[in-house]
Amino acid sequence: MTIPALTTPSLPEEETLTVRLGFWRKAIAHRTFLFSGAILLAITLVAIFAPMLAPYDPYAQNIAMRLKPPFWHDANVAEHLLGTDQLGRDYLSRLIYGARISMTIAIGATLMSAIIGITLGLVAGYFGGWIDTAISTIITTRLSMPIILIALAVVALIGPSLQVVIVVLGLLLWDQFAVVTRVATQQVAARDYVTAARVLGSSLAHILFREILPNIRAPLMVVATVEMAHAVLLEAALSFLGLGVQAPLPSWGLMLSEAKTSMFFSPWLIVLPGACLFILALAINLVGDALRDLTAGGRG
Amino acid sequence: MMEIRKFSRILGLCAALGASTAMAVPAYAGPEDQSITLGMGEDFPTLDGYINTARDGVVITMHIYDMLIYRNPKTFEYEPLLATSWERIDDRTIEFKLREGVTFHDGSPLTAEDVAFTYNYWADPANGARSQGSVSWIERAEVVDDYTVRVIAKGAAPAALEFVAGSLPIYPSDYFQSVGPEEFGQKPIGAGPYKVESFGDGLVKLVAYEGYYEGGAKRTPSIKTINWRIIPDTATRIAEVISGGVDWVWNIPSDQVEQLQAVPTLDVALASTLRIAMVALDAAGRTGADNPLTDVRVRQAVNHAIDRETIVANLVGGDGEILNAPCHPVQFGCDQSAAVIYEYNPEKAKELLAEAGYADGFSLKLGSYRDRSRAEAVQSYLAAIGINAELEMLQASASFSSWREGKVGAWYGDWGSFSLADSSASLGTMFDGSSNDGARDETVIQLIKEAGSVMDPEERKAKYAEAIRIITEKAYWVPMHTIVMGYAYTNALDFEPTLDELPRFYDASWK
Amino acid sequence: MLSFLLKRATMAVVVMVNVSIICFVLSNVAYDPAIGIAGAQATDEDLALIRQTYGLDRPLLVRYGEYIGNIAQGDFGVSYLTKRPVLDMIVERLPVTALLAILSMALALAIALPLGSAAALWPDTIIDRLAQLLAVAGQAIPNFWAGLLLIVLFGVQLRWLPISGSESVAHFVLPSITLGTFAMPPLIRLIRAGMIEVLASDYIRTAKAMGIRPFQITFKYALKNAVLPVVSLSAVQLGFMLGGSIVVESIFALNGVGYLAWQSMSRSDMPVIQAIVLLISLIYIVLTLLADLLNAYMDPRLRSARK
Amino acid sequence: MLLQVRDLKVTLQDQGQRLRAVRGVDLDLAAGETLCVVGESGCGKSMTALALMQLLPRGAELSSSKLQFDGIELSKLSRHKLSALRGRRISMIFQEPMTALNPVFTIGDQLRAVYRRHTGVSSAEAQARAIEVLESVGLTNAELRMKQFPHQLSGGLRQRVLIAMALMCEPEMIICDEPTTALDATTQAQILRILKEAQSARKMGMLFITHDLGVVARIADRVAVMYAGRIVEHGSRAAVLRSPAHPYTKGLIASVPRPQDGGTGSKRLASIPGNVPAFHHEDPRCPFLSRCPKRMSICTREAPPVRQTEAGQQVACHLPLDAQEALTA
Repeated sequence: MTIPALTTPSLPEEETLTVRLGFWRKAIAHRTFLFSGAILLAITLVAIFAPMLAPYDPYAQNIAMRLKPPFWHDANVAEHLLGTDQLGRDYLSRLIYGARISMTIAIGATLMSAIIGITLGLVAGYFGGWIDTAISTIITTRLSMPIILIALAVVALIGPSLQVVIVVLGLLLWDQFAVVTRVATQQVAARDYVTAARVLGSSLAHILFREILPNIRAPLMVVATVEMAHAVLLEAALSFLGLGVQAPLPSWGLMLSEAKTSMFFSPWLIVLPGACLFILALAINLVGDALRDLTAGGRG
Repeated sequence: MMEIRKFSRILGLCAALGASTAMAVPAYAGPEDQSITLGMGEDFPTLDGYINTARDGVVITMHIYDMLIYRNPKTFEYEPLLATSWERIDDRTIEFKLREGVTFHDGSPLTAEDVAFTYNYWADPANGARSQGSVSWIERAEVVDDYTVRVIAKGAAPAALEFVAGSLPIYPSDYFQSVGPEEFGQKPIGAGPYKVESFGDGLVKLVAYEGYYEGGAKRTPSIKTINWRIIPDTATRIAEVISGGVDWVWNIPSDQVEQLQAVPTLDVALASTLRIAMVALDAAGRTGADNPLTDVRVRQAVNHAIDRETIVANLVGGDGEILNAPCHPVQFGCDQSAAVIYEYNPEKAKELLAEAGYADGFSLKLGSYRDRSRAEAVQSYLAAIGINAELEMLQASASFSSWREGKVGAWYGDWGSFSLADSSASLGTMFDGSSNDGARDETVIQLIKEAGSVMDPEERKAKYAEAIRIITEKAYWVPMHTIVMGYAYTNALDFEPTLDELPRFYDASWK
Repeated sequence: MLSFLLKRATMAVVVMVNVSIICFVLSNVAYDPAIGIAGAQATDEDLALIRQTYGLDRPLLVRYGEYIGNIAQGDFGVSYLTKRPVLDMIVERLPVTALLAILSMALALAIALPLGSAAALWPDTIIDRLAQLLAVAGQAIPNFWAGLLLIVLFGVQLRWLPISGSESVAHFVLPSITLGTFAMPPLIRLIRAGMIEVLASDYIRTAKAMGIRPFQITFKYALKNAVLPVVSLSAVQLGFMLGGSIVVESIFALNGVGYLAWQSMSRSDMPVIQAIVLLISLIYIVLTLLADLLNAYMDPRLRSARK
Repeated sequence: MLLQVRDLKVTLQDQGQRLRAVRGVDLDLAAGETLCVVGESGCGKSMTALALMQLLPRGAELSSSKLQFDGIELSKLSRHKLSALRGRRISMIFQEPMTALNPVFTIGDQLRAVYRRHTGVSSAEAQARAIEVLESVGLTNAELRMKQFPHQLSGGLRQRVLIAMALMCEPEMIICDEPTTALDATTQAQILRILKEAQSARKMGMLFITHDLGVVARIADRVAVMYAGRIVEHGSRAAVLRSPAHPYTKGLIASVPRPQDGGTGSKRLASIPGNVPAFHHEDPRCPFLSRCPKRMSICTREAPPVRQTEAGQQVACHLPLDAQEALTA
């Protein structure tokens, strides 16, 4: 049974078996980890404290103050640092609340897909036999269906909303978790201390979640970052196509779609949300790469 | 084994591909070869004028086919076209004298037999004419002689001539019968100024018909070829007109039109139209028998909640005006004074909601399509009084069918009345108990039926006024404003927008 | 070789069946087809009538069997909107999507192959940093945003390239750049890692010791080994691109399958959606199978060895 | 003199530290002569061979006062001239035949490519030449082998192909970096025989790197014993093997199990305590200092002088020459 060999991070003996405190000491020294981690932290804080940071209510419309340019344009308006959108809503506040939506969806979807993927991976890796074959078939089936198409079809049916997007993405982004967990479980399960635990009669759950899982935490962290970035961009694409987060919620993808008609004369309306998406996805990817360096010791 | 030569050739190919296409010239010429490229919004499944009755469909029908008579866009008077003269024999019969020597695009002569066949075929509802209102008045058409035909209506049909001029194109009977309706829609033959050269893949290519007759109301076209490109996305259409990819676009939101004025190569226009915008409310309870909108107080609250002045001033632009009755003031029988007027008063709206038992508000689905800014503005006004409106922006036809199928409680749509200057095309088709009708108020339906089948103008006006009073009193709608059509086209083009929202490219020419 | 093929083929069939089950469930359980068919103002009796005539009240399994039977004969049902057979609508638009996917893939490879190889040849130089930056940034760019920016820059301001429509190859330049950036990053990484590993291998050292010219070593001896895994990744990427085209085609108004999918989704025209999902998944499975075959053909070690 | 090497030094980048792998080596090789460089793994002998061919890994630094091959100063050659020389006048074969051939090209492709690169002849001529050389290294049905891929051949066969590849252009010198270590005993003997025949047929200079004294005994004309980056003793095979002067050479020879000792092999094998030191900075003193049983105080202070013994070999050691005892059991 060959699953398409995706780039599963390698598992040298010592590095992953005991993720020591040394990890953090090394992490701090890792330049990209520091840089991208800081950005990610900043965005998360902005998302959490959005109500405090946003100068205005992101939903308050002021139709008389429409399409005001940001501060770097000469015709800007002092009280709106980044100008206003087509309905006169403060663009800075909407971008800040947009961070909250992107982070909620990213974390929600990734958490959900992690739970699904890891459980499937653990069960498949640990039991093997026909269970493994069945789960591997499910994984391959999932891999052979393009995510964005399925997500759009399902959301179009059920009716788009924030919660639906999280659930749909959560149900689609688990394949990497399953693949990595399955391979890692198979390797770890063969080790003596796991057979020892089994001999001592500890329960299955104990073995899976207390023995095996802690030791494959490192590669899973890497997969989590990749899927988070994936979720951010997928939500934005769904919202851009009108089948993700619905108005008036300030999702960056939706803001891009709303600004499409006025992008020729007020280009900042599409540059700003797009840039936020790019920075968030880039930061998450860089953290992922750094983690991959620090844990699996793989080449950069 | 991969030779080095093979490998470098592949690399070279990719690079050449990239470079050679970088400086490509757009595929369509402009003034040089008397052709024009249009950026239109609606996708056509067919070119059959009786099926494709969406706005763009009515426009292209006018170019491919001719009707018996022609309504002058400025004076709204009827002028001869395929018919040189016509006469009302009695209440139900009109006789048309046809012009001789007129030929269809395939050269076959146009005779009374073609006219009769077309009317009789489409009068039969089983043949699936999309807007039944335009054909249901016809009982039958009879051939008197080769160039005389009589059209007999089922009853008094006051707006008959409006329909003959606006929505009844004449088809070649032999060709139509030989290929069948399906195929006819893909490869149509008409008697209009342009014939269809190709249709498919997002492009309809129309070429001027050399054999087009003289003396009719439509001039022989000076623009010889029309590349009718279908680009549904508004932003892409705007981009194409700015970059010269297309020469003419419409359906541009008004705030964009103001900004497009700054582009030196473009002329813009914000022309008022017969089109009326409204927030239709599901009074009949199609989205759910007990939904809040079935309560008149809730509907009145919605009327009070929306600040129509600000929307018209900022988002409609041009000479758009507020409407208080569900019809366009220019249309016969549309008496705005008969309507109950609801001033913008959110406090009163909240009181009414509380009175109706929805103090902490409720949520509903708001469908819309044409202009996202206006839709979100209405959404926020409703939110201000506690109504959580979930906005669903779709393509025009999808949004329209979501209203007809009762999937949305409120629908911020618009209705062009097929550019017919008679209330029967607005009031008459939106409150006649059909799928457009969100109220299904029996008395209103009855009033409209009577107003549509009596000849005396005073009596018709009285009945429409009564219908308007009931509709606005029961607040079945929130009549919003007239729609202003945004045009943008290269300043090398000589083009005049018209009130009936039917751009005539056979009248346009290159400067 | 044969049993390797057999095993892959059975796997492909099993996956196809799963995909068809998912598509069937998607369009018949989560959504009532009767409303779709009935369309405008359908009363309950109408719905009941339609369920009766279309046999929608029969048990799911029977209907699934019928559904598979139809597909086997190429009948994917009729679109609710245009009343035309779905397969014709898709086949009409397939060339546009296929051309877009292939051009984007060619573009991605045209950049990834030289850049990845260069990054491996001169590690820790600017080229290497550029390659890694492009890989990370490429993965982070939302491709619909890139599309809009390209339209504004190249289409509107510079007017070098047409913005929408699919008449000439020039119309595909901006869309394939947009879609290409989607596929390029993993390719750069794979080629770079592959080349680093191959360049450090014993047989490359032998070639150097035998005096083979550096150019031939890099682009013949090394690249042919490094490019092997790229073949299967490219197949996977081509499959994703067919899915990804939905976004790019709706931005550039390319009349392809992706755009048809988006239109039918906004009109919940189920038969079309279901057929597109099924077809794109089938194409994806066939592509992965082909990639394995190509891989086996190109890599002599697989050609004779049992997998 | 075919090859003259004076004061060859190679330093490697090892996780940021500079590891001195070769610390001043002198070598001479005459045409038709076989010089064996012998030493434990990690003493820098392979690095010396790679330095000669200038195939050092990325980041390694090479310096020498003289690196002459047939009068040409190799370290001054341009990349292009160097690659034109390799495979045509100096060839090299490596230890691991399993991975030394390109897996996705046939044997024929790889052999023809080397020959055509240096001679520019037609593919047919290269084909004929390849078959001729393959047969000369003892490969039966060379025609078939040409069409096969490396993975279809055994280790021994692949080593023969590599030797053939090295001999395609009749080089004047061949460097062999432990070519038989990865092979079983019988194949090892065949390969050694092929190399000796090829050498004598072409009067080729052969620099043979090995850790196996048995191989040295069989094929070496002269021997250089290397330890921790330096040559501690070199001279004729007879002199070095029968009357080793340097304590390390003695220890090395003593640790070879000898069948005639009591035959039961019950005696413990002699071994040199401690392990090979790594040098990160200049140290002129005797490299064997840390493990030498006969260490004297002077050894810890000064670099050992190079002296010549009666048997004729050169040895770098402070021990007075006459104090050499015969080999103790």
